[in-house]
Amino acid sequence: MSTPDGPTTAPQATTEARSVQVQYYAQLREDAGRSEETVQSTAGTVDELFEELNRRYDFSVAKDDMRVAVNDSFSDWETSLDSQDLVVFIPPVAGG
Amino acid sequence: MSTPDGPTTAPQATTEARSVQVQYYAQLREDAGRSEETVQSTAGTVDELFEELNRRYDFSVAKDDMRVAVNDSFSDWETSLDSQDLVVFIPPVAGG
Amino acid sequence: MLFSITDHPIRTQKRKRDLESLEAGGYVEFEGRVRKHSHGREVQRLDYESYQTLAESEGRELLQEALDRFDVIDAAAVHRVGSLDLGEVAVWIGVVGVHRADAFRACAFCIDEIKARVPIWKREVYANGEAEWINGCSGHGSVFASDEAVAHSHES
Amino acid sequence: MLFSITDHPIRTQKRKRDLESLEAGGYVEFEGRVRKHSHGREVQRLDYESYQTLAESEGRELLQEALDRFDVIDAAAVHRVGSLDLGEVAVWIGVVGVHRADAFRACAFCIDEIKARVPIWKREVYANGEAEWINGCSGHGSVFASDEAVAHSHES
Repeated sequence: MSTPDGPTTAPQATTEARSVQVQYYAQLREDAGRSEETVQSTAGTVDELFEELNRRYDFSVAKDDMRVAVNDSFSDWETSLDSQDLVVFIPPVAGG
Repeated sequence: MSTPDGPTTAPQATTEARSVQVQYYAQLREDAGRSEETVQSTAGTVDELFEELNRRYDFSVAKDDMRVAVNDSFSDWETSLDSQDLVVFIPPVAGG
Repeated sequence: MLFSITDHPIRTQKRKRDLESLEAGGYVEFEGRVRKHSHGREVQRLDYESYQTLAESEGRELLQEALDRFDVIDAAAVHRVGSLDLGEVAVWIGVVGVHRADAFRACAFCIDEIKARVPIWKREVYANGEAEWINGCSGHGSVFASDEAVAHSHES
Repeated sequence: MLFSITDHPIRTQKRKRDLESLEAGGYVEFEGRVRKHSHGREVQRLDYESYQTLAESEGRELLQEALDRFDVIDAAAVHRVGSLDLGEVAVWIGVVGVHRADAFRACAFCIDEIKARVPIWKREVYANGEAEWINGCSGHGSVFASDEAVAHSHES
């Protein structure tokens, strides 16, 4: 399970990198230093994409406390990634 | 307990008649045909005053469903009447 | 903590502004309005009347009870009397609190209590020309049970 | 049944008028406002941001759930984003119903659900210059228990 070094050694990587959109909000935006980006990734699932980005940005919110949305709908961490997907990691909400 | 005829035969009448103010609201106002009046009564209690007026007007609301106020405060049916008291019989309320 | 009876349309925005507080995280408002149907009959208007002196003192007392019983900052209510058209506001209640749960509870408490004990009466005038005094509350009823669990009471 | 996110001050009076119905006997409103103190710290302002597309679809969904679950006529909500001063309205919710009990319940349900699941975030900026993102809800909480008794549900 532990592959601490480098984005190119991600587990279960497929041979082909996809281009996906990622948006960052609130604390994650501050952690990543940006509100959105296009990521070239070999991650097969949303979960793998998160781990890849977490290695890069060291997010200050734990994955267990977050939800994820794919293409503007709440989704599952095991959802497989398609090219051009929009992925948003959702830290605990605080409206109201 | 039954003295069906005439205000002059009210039970427990004292010898001296007092002058009290009575206000009527809602259904009781329609029953009495007036919104207030000064009543000369020998009734010793609010309850006796009600019975006296009920014989006169035949109110369409039962006493058990009503409350009574004396001098702008909710009161007891057994409250004794003083001269110049303001008495209001309060049918079931329906605000809101 | 203001309770009043008025024979003019209730200025709900002004009443609400009077309740503003920088400590308030939540505001809950209730309006009772004249609706077009009542127990299957078509209503044309409502006539309200009050025993004003007692209504106002009883109203102030129930607002004070709301402030004593719930963790809220302030509460106010106004009841209209006279002839009201469909859609008009018969009663307005506003409550501000630090947190929302008690503001909801206090507001529901106020309308329950107003209906149960404030000497105000209502006459429904129907579209067919008939009219009748509504035989309202002679006891207490409440929107919410008094012993229910309230979660998240420390958030607004 | 309108849910929207806005970066302008919420026009609560206009929103309320949009909800009027001659069948409505009760109107319940909730406003969440920026308060001066939060967990003992003095607040200078709040910054809200949302993931707008998902916030609006999730907001519409929870309003629909409120209409399905409670006997109410209509419900609407607006959430503000951007920088808010003390006393400003962050969220407004309005519900109209034939009777009051369900209108209260539906309104409380809406604010509970908004806080629990709509992707909106809040950053508190304190008087001392510090600021932090509020780690809000990751579960559900409710103002009222779902199984509590409701008396007088047939009066407005």
